[in-house]
Order: sequence, then structure tokens, then C-alpha cells
Amino acid sequence: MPNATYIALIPLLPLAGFLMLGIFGRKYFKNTSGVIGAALLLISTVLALYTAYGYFFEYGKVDGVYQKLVPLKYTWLQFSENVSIDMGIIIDPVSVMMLVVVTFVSLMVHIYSLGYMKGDERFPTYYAFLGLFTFSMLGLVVSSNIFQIYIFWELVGVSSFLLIGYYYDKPSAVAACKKAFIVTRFADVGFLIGILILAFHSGTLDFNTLITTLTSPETEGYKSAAAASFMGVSALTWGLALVFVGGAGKSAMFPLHIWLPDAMEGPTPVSALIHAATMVVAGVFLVARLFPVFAISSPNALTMVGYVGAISALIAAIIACTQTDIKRVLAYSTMSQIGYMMFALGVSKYGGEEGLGYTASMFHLFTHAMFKALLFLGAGAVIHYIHSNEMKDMGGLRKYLPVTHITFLIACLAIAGVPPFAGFFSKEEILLAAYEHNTAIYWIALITSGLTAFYMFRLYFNIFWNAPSPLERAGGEVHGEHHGEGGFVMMMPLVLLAVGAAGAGFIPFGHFISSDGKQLNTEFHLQFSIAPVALGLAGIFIAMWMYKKQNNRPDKIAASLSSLYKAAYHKFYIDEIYTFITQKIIFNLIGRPAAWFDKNVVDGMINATGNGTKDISESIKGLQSGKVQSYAIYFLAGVIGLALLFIYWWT
Amino acid sequence: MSGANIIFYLLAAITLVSAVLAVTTRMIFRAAIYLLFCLIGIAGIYFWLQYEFIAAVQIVVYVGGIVVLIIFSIFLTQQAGEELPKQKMGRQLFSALAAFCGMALVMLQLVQHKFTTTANKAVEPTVSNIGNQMLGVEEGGYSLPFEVVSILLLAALIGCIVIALKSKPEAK
Amino acid sequence: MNLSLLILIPLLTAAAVLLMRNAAQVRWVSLLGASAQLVLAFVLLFLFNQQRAAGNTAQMLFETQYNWFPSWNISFHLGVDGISVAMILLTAFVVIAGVLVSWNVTKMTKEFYFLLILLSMGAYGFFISLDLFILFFFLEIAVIPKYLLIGIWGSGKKEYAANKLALMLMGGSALVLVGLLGIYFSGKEHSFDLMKLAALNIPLQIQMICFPLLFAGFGVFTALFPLHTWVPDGHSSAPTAGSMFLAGISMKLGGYGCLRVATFLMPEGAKEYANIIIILSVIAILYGAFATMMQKDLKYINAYSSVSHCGFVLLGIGMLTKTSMTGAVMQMVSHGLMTALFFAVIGMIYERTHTRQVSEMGGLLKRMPFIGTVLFIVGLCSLGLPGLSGFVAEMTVFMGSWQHPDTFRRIATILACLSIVVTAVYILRAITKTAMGPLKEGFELLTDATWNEKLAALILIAGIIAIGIAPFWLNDLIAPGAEVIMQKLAIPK
Amino acid sequence: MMQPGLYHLLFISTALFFIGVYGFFTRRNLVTMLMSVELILNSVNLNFIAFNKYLWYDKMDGLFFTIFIIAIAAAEAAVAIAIIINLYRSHQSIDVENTEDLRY
Repeated sequence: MPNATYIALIPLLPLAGFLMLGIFGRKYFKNTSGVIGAALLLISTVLALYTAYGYFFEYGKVDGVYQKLVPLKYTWLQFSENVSIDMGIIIDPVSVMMLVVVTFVSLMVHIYSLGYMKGDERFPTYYAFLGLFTFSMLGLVVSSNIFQIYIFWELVGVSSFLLIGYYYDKPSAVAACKKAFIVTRFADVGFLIGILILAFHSGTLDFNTLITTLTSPETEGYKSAAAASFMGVSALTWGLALVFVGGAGKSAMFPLHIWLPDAMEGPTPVSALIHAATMVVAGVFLVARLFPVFAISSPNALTMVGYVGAISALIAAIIACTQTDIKRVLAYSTMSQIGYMMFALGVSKYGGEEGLGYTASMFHLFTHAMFKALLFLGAGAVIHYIHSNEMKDMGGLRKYLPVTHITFLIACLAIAGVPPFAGFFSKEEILLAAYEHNTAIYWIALITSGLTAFYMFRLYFNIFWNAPSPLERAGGEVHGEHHGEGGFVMMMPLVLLAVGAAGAGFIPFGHFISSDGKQLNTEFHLQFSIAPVALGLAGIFIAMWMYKKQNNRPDKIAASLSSLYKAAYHKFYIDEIYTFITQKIIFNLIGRPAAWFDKNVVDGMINATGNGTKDISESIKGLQSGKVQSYAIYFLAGVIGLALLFIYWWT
Repeated sequence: MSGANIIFYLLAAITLVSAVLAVTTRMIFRAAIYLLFCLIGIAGIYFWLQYEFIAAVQIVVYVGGIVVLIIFSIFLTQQAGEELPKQKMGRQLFSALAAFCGMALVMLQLVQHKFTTTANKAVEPTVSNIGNQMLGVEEGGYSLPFEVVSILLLAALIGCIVIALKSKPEAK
Repeated sequence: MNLSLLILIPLLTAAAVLLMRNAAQVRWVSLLGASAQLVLAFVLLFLFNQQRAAGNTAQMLFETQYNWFPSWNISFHLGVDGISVAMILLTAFVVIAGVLVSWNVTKMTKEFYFLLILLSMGAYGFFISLDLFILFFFLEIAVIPKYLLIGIWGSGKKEYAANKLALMLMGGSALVLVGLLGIYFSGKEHSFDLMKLAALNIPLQIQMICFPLLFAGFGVFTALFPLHTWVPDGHSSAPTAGSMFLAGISMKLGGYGCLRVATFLMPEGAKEYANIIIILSVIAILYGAFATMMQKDLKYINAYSSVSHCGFVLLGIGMLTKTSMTGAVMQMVSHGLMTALFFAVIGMIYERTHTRQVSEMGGLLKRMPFIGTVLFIVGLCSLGLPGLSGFVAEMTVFMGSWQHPDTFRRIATILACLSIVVTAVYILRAITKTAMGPLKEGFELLTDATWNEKLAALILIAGIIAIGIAPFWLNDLIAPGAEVIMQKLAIPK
Repeated sequence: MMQPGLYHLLFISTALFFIGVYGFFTRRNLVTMLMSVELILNSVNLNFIAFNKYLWYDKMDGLFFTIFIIAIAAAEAAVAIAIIINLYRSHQSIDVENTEDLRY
């Protein structure tokens, strides 16, 4: 067992940064806040690497199985004897891997932002938010309790919200951050209800106990969860499916993906960190965390995960082919790649060779973090240089941005699955796992991988080749403002990530991460790789044919596929459907009537009571007319009435 | 049918008819005169019942006092001979109905009720008997109510003067 | 510790306020009094925990009892358990913040502060009374000043709002009184004493009649659907501190009463009517949230969201589990702090922009970073962000509600869960439109918060975060109190 | 026709009473209303006397009550007329419709 203190420091240091910069940043650390943030994160990264080294090579393995260690646990909120929210740290292969990924990418982004955000008015706030996000994400990956994960889940959501809305005076950014928060929030309700279901049946919120209870058929919890059913589906499946809804929301799975492209309104380094490498894979992480329960107790839920992942991967890839905003292309590409990870989990089984998909998914998560962060940071460098997100404003930039160009190319090759870059290895494993377990998903994945190569190189050629540079068109007007690629602080992360993207594939991932903690030896099947690699290369060549030089082929092809192209260009109208549902149905058919009902019916009733009382008293007032004779008549009537009452009724 | 009976019915008729006329006539002075007849009729009934003292008091106080007072007040407040304003028809009908219903109710009760009478020896209501008991202080004596009524009369006297006093003009 | 201090200090402060010569003195004396309350509340918390740690397991601590009206068995009986201590802390926080944000009241300053302090006295008295008559007495003290606060210092349709609020709350009080009398005459020995009545087990048919009376009566205070309509009008017309007190303290009187009087004394009634309570509270939660979505005035937004949030209090009580009731009390504390802060911020914004219409604002964050940040914090607390108090309370209610295996309560819980999305929609809509976006014209010269406003906001934020980061202390405080009520519920008929 | 007795007297008194009531309701002049009141009082007197004569002839209490009532009626009439005259001074009318000061 490690000494937990230093592991706890990994998330706590960014939190300290957040508090320090958030409260005092504007006054005292106007210019130094970036350095402070980056320095704190550097310590975290070193600690994370140290933890990883210790875990994987020193104490983590007992009898050939990686253990789940809980070195720290503190009761945060006790509900009943067994059920409590604990703040704890769980150390297992996945969380350690995530620690490394998150700290590393976050560090890269911190350093990169020193250049990218330089001179921004709210520089300290930016770093404070980054610190908050890093803290939340690290807290999320080490959560030992399902409610703890929910807590940090919400926190990453809010830091994502804050960072997307960082340029808060831009209406589109404000709309995007709102959208991101609400869509993921909607998914989180599913997660929450899922937690409630799982916690109720297992009688605990602690991950380890929960997994043990719900995977052993002899426990009471398992029996009750499997027996209780709602609409013909067992409570266990419901719970897992709802938890997955939460994961799907955060991971931008179809149909909850609509927030991700809009989220690109945030600063580009933020997109790299949150919306490419770390936060959006939280959904994958969540499914991986609960993987034994999915795989052993509810294969149906797992199959659903697989199909949702596959469909998302395909749809996102198709849409990505038509987008012109480079960040949006990357966003859809992210969605597509996360779809890969999801269906890899979906086709996996628990234990041994059958668990290949699990390993592959984690592997892809790891490599994807490297190359996707790299792509975003590269795109950031381009945007920083050009001041535009649109492809049509770019072209021929390879001369002006040589480092960016090379690193971007490496990332593109990696994501396209060209050997020997990182993406190739992880993708091959995923395809293999899919091939072995689910043919339909395998074919979808294969097509997607071809599309991936195509749209990535469409992007690449459009930025760095194609038409003459807009700088020449603009008459070199912007030259004076810029000093090339943004200097060392922006280039260093690119290079480091490029190294990762190129070399990460050689890590024998199965040795470290597998569904049951035992070592998994992955074999490399040459003949199997032929198809995907060939498809990938074909995609690249088509992209090159279409976009390397300026020509009218893209327009022709777009015209020949007009309806499909149009639909894809409009993202299959999913946004419009959502707008319709929210505006027309929720606002107009629920909200407005509710407000109307309250104002007129409920409040009307109350006012009617008041007015009724007033009217009655008004008419009673008339009786007190001051006319003696009227009084006498009332008196007589009263006497006669009372007399009748006493004579005929009372006796 | 004896003469006494005839006299009773006669008195009763005078009383009721003049009472009705007193409340229905439109001439206020005539109303006062009808009231006078009605009161005299009641005094007659007291005579008929052989309660002479009460009859005398009735004539002295009512006929001689109150009716005269009323007539004076009519002179003070009203031009004689002027017709009284007519009450609304609805009010008249309603009042008649109410009075009739009330009367019917009371009569119904009276008819249904069986009165029991005492078997003791009768006491003659002579003036001396009345005087003895009125001022008697032994059991059954009425001296205390008598005093109280005297004080009440005194108070009424003073009260009348206070009310009827012309209020002095405020501003001086 | 003598609990009468909690009543005496506000009383003395109020008296002292009346003697002061000018507005500045009034303010400082009030602030002094409010600080004394806060200190006292903390001392109480400390002593309470000390007693509990020392193994004192009596249900009520620091009991004091004076004969007040012996022939009717009314005694001045005070005592606290964890729930009361939590509510007292809440009151102290809100009072000091309310005093601070009212710093700029110029119209009849003395009377304003006098009423504020008097109101706080009513609230303290209510939370520490163990005699139902005294409890009712303090409830009324806490109602009347509000009428004047709104009627004199309010804005908009203030007379209408003041009348509506006072009449509806009085109507609620009347129901409470009838219920209390029903309880009083139920046993052989007529008593108003809470502890005696609890030991007595009120007869079943009395419970069936008195429980709905008491619950509805107190429910009016807590915005029980459909008796909630005083909330929007009352809050939006009240002056800033008035709204804070109204939403932060007064609405909690009802929740506390529902729990302490209705549910605790009449467990059978509570079980009988639990389903109705659940239905009404779920309606309040969802319907309040949807109605909020359509509001355009910041105060109306917060008022309707209070309806929705207070629905959680009633839901927690209606679910009748220990966890859910703990959650209900937490929600009261959390919502009290949060909504007081929200109204304080709205007041600050209104003082500067002279509008409360969301559509007329924009980009306030640029000119008022502090106020904008507070607005974000309070908004995020309202939509249940972890680390802030709202999350803890709502989750506790959900966890408690889910403990029932039957489908009806499950569906109710799921519907209640859905409200957190709607809450997110309206809160984000409100704060993004006001604080974010381009700065509206005419707002270029706005100034940020002054020291008193900052202090008020920071005090409340401290409370919110203290619960959000470390909910266990509040949980440990409240849960034993809820446990006692549960034991009473568990006794078979 | 039968021998007059208690019932006859009671009938007369009841009729007198309700005639008075009718007058009280329908008259608008205060003096005539006072007359109606006198009728009512007389009907009561008659009642007392009748009961004394036919049922409790061994006592004279009914008689005394009648005397007292007559005395009080005199006082009442005096006070009433004082009020009426005072009213006439202030309102220039003794119509009951005009005296509505005793109103909400």
C-alpha cells in the first residue's frame, strides 16, 4: 500500500491553484498566474507518474493480478449504516492510467496556454478555471464511491461550462456553455437515477462493494436487482442503462452529442483539454469502472453501449466530412473516436482473452488523448495565427507553421490508423475485438475508420496545402502582429504530444490494463490489419486527390451526393429537432401553460376567495342600513324563526 | 246572550277597529284620535273585567297624558291636515304578511295550550288592597319596584329636558 | 446555556434600536445585535455538540420551563435538538446578512430595523419552543412585521402583496391554531406541551383530522401547492432584506412546523396522508420549476424557484424516512442561505441598474465582477452543484426517497429528479442573460459591491460552502433529531 | 256567541300586538310609529290583566305589572317625543327614512 498523502496531493494541488488564483489572482498574480498554475500542475504530473510507476511496477500486482487499492477513504455524508458518500481514492490500473493522462495533457495545456492566452484580460481567471477542471477530473478518476464520481462529474460539468463561456461577452459562447451544461445535466439525471437504483439494490455506494455485490449471483442485492423489473427489464439493467445515459451525455454519444460541437466556442486549449482528451472520455471511464457489473450481470446493457458507440462513431464521422470549421471537424472526430471506445467496451466480455475490447478501449483512450490533444493544440496554433476557424481562410500554411505542420501530420496519421503511429495499434485491437464478437459493429467500425482517415486529411490538406495562403491574399497585413508559431511555450507541448502520438502505441497495454486485472497478451495479426490500413490509406489518398490542390472536385462530389451532403452538413438536423422539442414542446406546451395556470387559475382561486369574502361582506354591509324599520323587520323575522325553531324542531 | 257579553264584544270591536284605523289612516291627526278611541276601548275592557283601578289609571295616564303628549308633538312637528307619505307597497304587503304569520303562530300556540287555573280564593283588586301590597315591605310587597320606577320616572323627566334643550350655538 | 437569551438579545436590540437618535446609530446597533445573535448561535452549536459528545442523549437539551398560564397548562418551555440548532444557525446567518444589505435604507430606518430584529426574535422563539402555545405565539410574531415591511418599504404592487401575504399566512396560522386546539383537547389532561403530547400518543381519529389541518397550515408558509401564490407576489414586492427574511426564515418556519409538530406528534396521520403530501410536493417541484422558466423578473424567478425548492422540503417530510427527513431539514438550511443570498444579489443589482427584468440586463460581470461572481455561485448552488449546499440537501432527499421500494414513490422521486434539469435551464437562462453577454448600454458606469454588501454575501457564501464541502457536521447534527421522529413513526398503532 | 273568557282576551291582545307591529313597519312618521308602540304596550297590559283575572285571581302581580308598564310607557313616550322633537330640529323632518345616521 502506498502512502496516500501524496496521491491526494495530485488533485488537491490544482484545487489550491484554483482557490489561490480565483480569489487573489486578479489582484496579486495578474501576470504570474499562468506560471503558478503550470508549476502546481507540474508537481501533480510528477506525482502521478511516480504513482503510476509505483503501482504498475512495485506494489500494484499481487499474484499476477492488479489489485484495487483504496488508500484513503473519508466519510463525507452518512445516509444510513451502510450507505454513505465517502471521499476516497481508488488506485487501480484504469485510474492510474487516467491520472497520468489527465495530468499530462493538462500540463501540456497549461504550458501551451501561457502563450496562447497571453495578454488576455482575465488571464488569472482562466488559470483558476483550468485548475478547477483539473482538480475535478482528477477527483473523478480516483473516486472510490459512485456518488463521489457523481459529485466530480457535476464539477467537471460546471468547469466545462465556465470555460466554454470564458469569452462571456460573445453571445454564441454564452449559448454554447448553456447548451453544454443543460444537455449534460439532462443526461446526469439518468446517471443519478441509475445510482439510486444500483445503490438501493446493492445497499452501498462504495464501488468495490457495489461491484462485488452486483456481480455475485448469490448475494441478496443481486437477487433483488435481477428480480425487480420494470417494463419487462430488470432493475439491474435499468440502473446500468441509466448510468450509461449519464456517461453518454458527458461523452457526447448520439443523441446527446449536440453540445460538443458548440462547445468549441471556448478557448482552443480548453477544447483540447476538456472536449477532446479528458472530460469527454469520462463516460467511457464510467462504463469501464462499472465494467464487471455490465459484463457479468447485464449483457443487454452492454450491448446497448456497443450499438450506441458504433452509431455515434459512424454518424460523427459522416458529419465531420462536411464541416468547414476546423474545430468542429475535430469535435466530430472526437465524438467518433469516443464512439470507438464505447463500442469496444460494448463488444468486450469480462476476463481473459474475451476482455480484449476492454483493454483496447482503454488503450485507445490513452492514445486518443495524445493525438487529439495534439490536433487541437495544433489547430489552436493555426487559429492563433490566422484568427479564424474557417477552412476557407486557410491554406498553404506549411511554410509559415513548420512545427505545427509536422506535429499535425503525425497526429493525423495516428488517428487515421497508419502504422506505426499510436492510433494504429489501439484501433487494430478495437477492430479485432469487434470482429470476434459482433460483426455488424465491426463493419461499421471499418467504414468509420476509412472515413476518419478521409476527413482528417481533408482537414490537413485544407490547412496546410491547397490554395495559397490567405496571408498573401491579405497583403501580409497580419504579419506584423505575429511572431511565427507562438514561441517555445506553444511548441513544446506540440512536440511532446507528437512524441506521445507517435510512440504510445508501442506500450504493451494489455500487460497493465485488462478487464480482470490479469495480464493480457495481445497479439498482432498482420493479415487482419490489411483491411483497415488499406481503407485508411484509401481515405488519405482520396482526401489528397480532392484537397491537395485547389480544384472543383469537392464541389462536384458534394453536388452528386447533394441530399446526403446537405443532411450531413446540417448535422442531420438533430439540433433542429432538439430546438423544436425544447422551444415548442417544453417552453410552449409545458412552461407557458404552467406559468399561465399559476397566474390565472391557482392565484385566481386565491384572489377569488379574497374577492368573494369582500363581496359577501359588502352585501352584508347593506343590511346595516340605518333604517329602524328594517331592523325591526329583521328582528321580527328572527323572533319568528327562533320561535318556529324552538317549538317545532328542538323539541 | 247577556248584556255583559254584548258590551264585551262591542268594546272589543271598538278597540280593534280603531287600532286598525290608527295604523292605517293617512291623516296623522285622525290616527291620534283613533288611538285615543282604542285606548278608551281597552280601558272599557278593564272596566268590564272589574279592574276599575287599572281602568282609571289607563284613562288618566294614556288618554289624558300620552295621547295629549302625542297630539302636542304632532302640532309641533307637523302641519295638521297634511297627508302622511305612503309606504312602499312591497313593504306594506310584507309587513301585513309578517304580522299575519306572527299572529297565526301565536294563536295556534294559544289554542293548543291548555291553561291551568288555581284553586285558591280570589283576591279582590280593591284600591286598598292594591295600595297595601304596592307599598308593602313584607313578602309579595312591591315597594322596591315602586321606588325603582319612581327613580326611572325622575330620570326620564331629566332626560327629556336634556334632550329637548336647545343646544347652544357653538361658536361664541 | 439559557435559551431565553436567544429571545432576549433580539428583544433588547430592538428596544435599543428604538432609543437611537440617528440612522447610523440604528445601523450599528442592529449590526451589533445581529453579530451577537450569530455568536450566540455558534456558542449554542458548540455547547450542543459538547453535550452530545459527553453522552447526553436526551431528546431536547438546555430545557427551561416557566409556568406561564398554569390554569390552561401553558408553560414557557424551551429546548433544542439538532434540528432546532440548525435552524437557529440559519436564522442567525440570514439576520446578519439582512442587516448588512439594508445599510442604505433611508426611509424610516429606525422602524425598519426594529421590525427586522423583531422578526428574528419571532423566528428564534419559534424554533426553540417546546410548548405549542408559545410556538404559535412566536409564529404570529414572525408574521406581522412582514406585513409592515412589505407595505411600507416594498415596491410595485406592495399593498396588494402585503395584504395577500398577510392574509394567506394568517389563514395558515388559523388552520394551525385549530389543529393545535384539537390536539390540546384530545387527551384527558389538556396540555400544549410538545414532549408530553409526544409521550401521550394522540388518538387516531384526532390525528386524522388534526394532521391535515396542521400540515396545510404550516404548508402555507412553506409554499405547499396550491397555497403558494403569496410567494411570488410577496417576495417580489418586499424590500431586499424583507425578501431575504421571508424566503430565508419564514418559509422555514412552516417546514419546521410540519416536521416538529405535525409529523412528530401525529405519525399515524403522517402515514395516512403521506401520498397526498408526496403528490403535492412533486407538483410543486416540477410545476414551480416550469413556471419559473417563464418568468422575466429576477425576483419572480427566485420566488418561483423557492416554490420548487421548498417542494423538496415537503417531499422529504412526506417520504417519511430518516434520510429523507434529514434531507428536508438540510434543504431548509441550504435553501434559506441560498435564497437569502440570491435576493441579496438581486437587491444589489436592482440598486444599481434600477431594473429587475432579465431582458434589460447583460454583461454585468464586466462592470461588477464581485456581484456577478456571487450571482454565479448562488445560481450554481440553486441548480445543485456539488461543493455547495443545494446539492447535498437534494441528494439526501433523493437517497431517502428511494428507500421505499414501491413504484409510486419511485416515480415521484424520478419526477423530482427531473426538476434538476429544469432548474438548470432557468437558472442558467437567468444568470447568463444578466451576467454574461455583451454589456448593455447605460450600464458602463455601474459600480461593484460596497463593503457591507460584500460582507453580507461572504457570510452567506461561507455558510453555503461550509455545508457543501463538509456536510457531515450538519448531517450529524440533524440525523439524531430525525431518528427520534422515525422512532415515533415506527410505533405501531 | 259564547261567553267571553280568557281566549277572547288573548285574541284581542294578540291582534292588537300585531296591528301595532304592522303599524311599526309601515309607518314612516316617527310619531305614528310611537303610536304603534303604544298599541303593542297596551296589548301586553291586556295580557297581564287577562291572566291575572282568569288564571291567578288569588294574586295581584299581573295588575302591578300593568301599573308599572303604564308608568314606564309614560316615561318612554315622554323621552321618545323629546327625541323626536330634537330630531325634528336637526333634520327638519321626522320621517324615519331620513334618519339613517345609524349606518355602517
